[in-house]
Amino acid sequence: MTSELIYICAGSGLVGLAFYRLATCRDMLLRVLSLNVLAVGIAILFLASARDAGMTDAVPQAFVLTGIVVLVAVTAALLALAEQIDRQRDE
Amino acid sequence: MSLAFDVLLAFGVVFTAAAALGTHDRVASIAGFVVTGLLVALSLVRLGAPDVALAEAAIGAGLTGALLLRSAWRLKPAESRVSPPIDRIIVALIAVCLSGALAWAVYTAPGAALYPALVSERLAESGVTNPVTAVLLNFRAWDTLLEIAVLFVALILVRIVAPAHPQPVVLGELMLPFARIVVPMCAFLAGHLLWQGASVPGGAFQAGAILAGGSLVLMLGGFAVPTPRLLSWGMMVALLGLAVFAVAALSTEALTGTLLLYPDGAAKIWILMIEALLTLSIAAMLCLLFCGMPRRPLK
Amino acid sequence: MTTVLHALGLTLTTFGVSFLLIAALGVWRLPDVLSRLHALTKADSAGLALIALGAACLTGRLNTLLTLGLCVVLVALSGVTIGHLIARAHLSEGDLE
Amino acid sequence: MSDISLLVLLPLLAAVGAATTPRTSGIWGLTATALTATLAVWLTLDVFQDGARYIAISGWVAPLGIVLVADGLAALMLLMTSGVGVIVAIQAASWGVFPSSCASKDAESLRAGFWPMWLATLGAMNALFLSGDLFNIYVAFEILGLTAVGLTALSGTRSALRAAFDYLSAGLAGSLLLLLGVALAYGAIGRVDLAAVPMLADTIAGRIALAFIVAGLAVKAALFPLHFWMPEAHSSATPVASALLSALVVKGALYVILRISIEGGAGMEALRFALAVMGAAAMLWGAWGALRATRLKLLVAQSTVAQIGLITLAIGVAGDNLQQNGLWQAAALLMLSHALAKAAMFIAVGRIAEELGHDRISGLNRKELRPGAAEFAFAIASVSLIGLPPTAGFIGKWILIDGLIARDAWIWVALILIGTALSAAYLSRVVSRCLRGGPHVAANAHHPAWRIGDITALGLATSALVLGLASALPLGLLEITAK
Repeated sequence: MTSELIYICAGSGLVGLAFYRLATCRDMLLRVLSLNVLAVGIAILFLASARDAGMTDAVPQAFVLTGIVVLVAVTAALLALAEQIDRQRDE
Repeated sequence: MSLAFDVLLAFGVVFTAAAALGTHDRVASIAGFVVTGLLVALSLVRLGAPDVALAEAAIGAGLTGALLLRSAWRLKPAESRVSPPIDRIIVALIAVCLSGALAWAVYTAPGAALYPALVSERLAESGVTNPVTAVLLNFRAWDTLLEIAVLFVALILVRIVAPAHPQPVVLGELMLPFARIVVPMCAFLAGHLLWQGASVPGGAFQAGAILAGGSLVLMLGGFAVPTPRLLSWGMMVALLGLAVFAVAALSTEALTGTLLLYPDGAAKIWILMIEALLTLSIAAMLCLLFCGMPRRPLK
Repeated sequence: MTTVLHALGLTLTTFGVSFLLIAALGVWRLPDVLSRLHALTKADSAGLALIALGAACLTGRLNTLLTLGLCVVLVALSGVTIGHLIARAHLSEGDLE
Repeated sequence: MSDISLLVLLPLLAAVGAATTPRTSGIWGLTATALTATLAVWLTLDVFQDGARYIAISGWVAPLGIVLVADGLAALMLLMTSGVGVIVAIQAASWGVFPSSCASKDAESLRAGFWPMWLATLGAMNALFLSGDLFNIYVAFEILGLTAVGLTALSGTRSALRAAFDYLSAGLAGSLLLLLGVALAYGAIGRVDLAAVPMLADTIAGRIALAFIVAGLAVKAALFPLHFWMPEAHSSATPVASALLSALVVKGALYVILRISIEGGAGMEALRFALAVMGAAAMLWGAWGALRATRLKLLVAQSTVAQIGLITLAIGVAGDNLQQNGLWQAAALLMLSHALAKAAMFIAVGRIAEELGHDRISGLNRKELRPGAAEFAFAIASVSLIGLPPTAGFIGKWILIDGLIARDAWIWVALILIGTALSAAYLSRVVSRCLRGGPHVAANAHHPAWRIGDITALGLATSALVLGLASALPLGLLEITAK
């Protein structure tokens, strides 16, 4: 259980860091990046709580895998919006 | 020994993430993010989730990093407005409390998972032997179907919003030998991951991400000029994924009377066919999400 | 035989790690992009190759050796290309200024 | 092929079709929406006759598999979505997605983006209403979040894009909170299906998980104080998109909150109290914002904040399934009436803005004292939102206040009455001006020819009115619970 505790700490540390950055930063790119870090932290937490007697439950693994793919789609959409906002600022 | 490794790795993850989020240089923070992603992939292996680790390395670190770099290059540097120190201290305190509470909540959770017993009991009926693939394409295929719909919707959104014509940059003479070796290898690796996904870690998403990486090498290296024609073909392939998966779901219902219940004994064939098409479609979608689409509607 | 392989593996890995450390030191201390690149690409490829060889010795299986060899080739290939790209980007940036 | 699976897959397939052939996307959109509405009616009749229905997808039952549940509440929400959807789709197809005044050079291809987005919204909402699994709900919300942002960004103006970015990042943060809640729920009881919510509410760890889940949903539902992204997003989208966003999309999150609250049992009392307090605060805050708004669309968007507050208040005070029968049905009825009235209102506002060339409230007086059909629709929708008899809004509030008086909860009664008075105040700002004369028409304004647009707004508003008379039907449907 100790090694899970280590990763739980890392995961919640990532969540805290991302929360801090989201609350203090207005730059669009950095906000997208912080949201990604938040998602990674949650993924670690999810998988760390899925360990049981040395085996990792397959269902949360599938959940996290789904989460990663969904996140890249949303990130691409966010960045496309950010770029378009920037382009319109020029015109 | 392995405990020391875990501690170092966890510390590395948090440290690189802090470095990525702490700096104001965009490229540096993206580099930090990619390194964090790779370290996280390693810790996921340590947590016994190699399927997720593959996806995190290929998609979470690689593709997201590439997307962020592309945008960092296109976006103008933002005005750096620093919030007052009082606010920052308060937010930092809240963040620390949040982290602590979260760690406590997860650590003390009883964690009596019901799933492992159910999965191992029914794995034999699922048609594949890799439990993660069994969950993704059989036990919870509905989630995966909706996930493909998420990718589809993101693609449409990008098409509405950012009609950027991707312009290949001449990347120099070393790209050609690189592409000659790497692109076929990507194709081979994608096929391998797809096939082995039935029994050991791997599957459609990882294979699709690698295939997308290979095609991006071709596009960015200027070997496959993304003409509107090529892009609309890509769009067709991308859209095919959701269509085929939905039609397959409906035809399983027509054949067996239950949504996404594969016909008796043919589960493996169905899963592999769906996965093969999804791989192509995911690769096309990820590629198009990266390079954007012409706004002119498809002719 | 196994002890010899084991010792060899440990030595190679140690060497490899020290190469990587030197590369990191170079990236940290050297003044400009090109010299950092110089330190990084060489020490990095060499370090990785040594570690891979050491790891193959430690496991002592031919299968692993092949897989690790593939890894080394791929990393070396991308290292070369990326080093080239970074240097080019740096030079063209210099032209602009 | 059963109606339940087609309800989700048909709109998604049609979305692919509409994206592939932009020229015929309108046909795809109208046909698929109409077919989905037919399926929803079919399913509702079925539920009326035979009771709640289940589908175990892939033949695996919960907790490992995903079970789709069609009970009375889900059927009512499906009917609401496709009913409002059909009318708004007719509006979009006949009148165009954009008012002709803001035709930009890209309008044609933007218009082609509307139909895939709307069809995917429809599919995602149907998947959400039917879903019996928390993680599945998360995935459905991701589709819904992206399509809602797409609908916001359709107008292509800078403020709309900015609002869309804020919307998407807030929505992503909300989804991630939801995902964190699902992770904690998994840690607490080892399963994530909706049937396990009562178990969650019994343990401390489970309650923390539920708090995260509800917080994530509150972001998505634009519940005060997490509503910061919403007024801007809803007021800068095009009229048709605003109608869909405000009438339907926020209802997805409210529905899940309602469902969790009903299932949750006694263990959720603290969370429900927090919801009720937040709802009351939202009601007052939204009303204040609407009273101060200078633009008509912003007023309507702020009124959505207030109305969401009212619905959340109803969910919060309603209690669980066993404890207070009937009160949660008031929340469902209020959701239904708000969907109809708000869709009518946004379409009417779009119409008024096109006619006048602007949407400043101070300039609503017109030269000739002859309110058009759009103003009329706005007034009827206002009557329903305020909750005057005989509208569905009235019936919902009546059931709610009746139940609260029976429990001697006078504070909540007073808050609801204050909210009602405030909504009457801000809506009459608009309605009274429409009846006054004065030259305030902008130079580029034109009197639009009579179009189907008027019928749709009027039809939606009238159906909100008539629903009050026929409210026995939805209430009877809500009696059918899954057991």
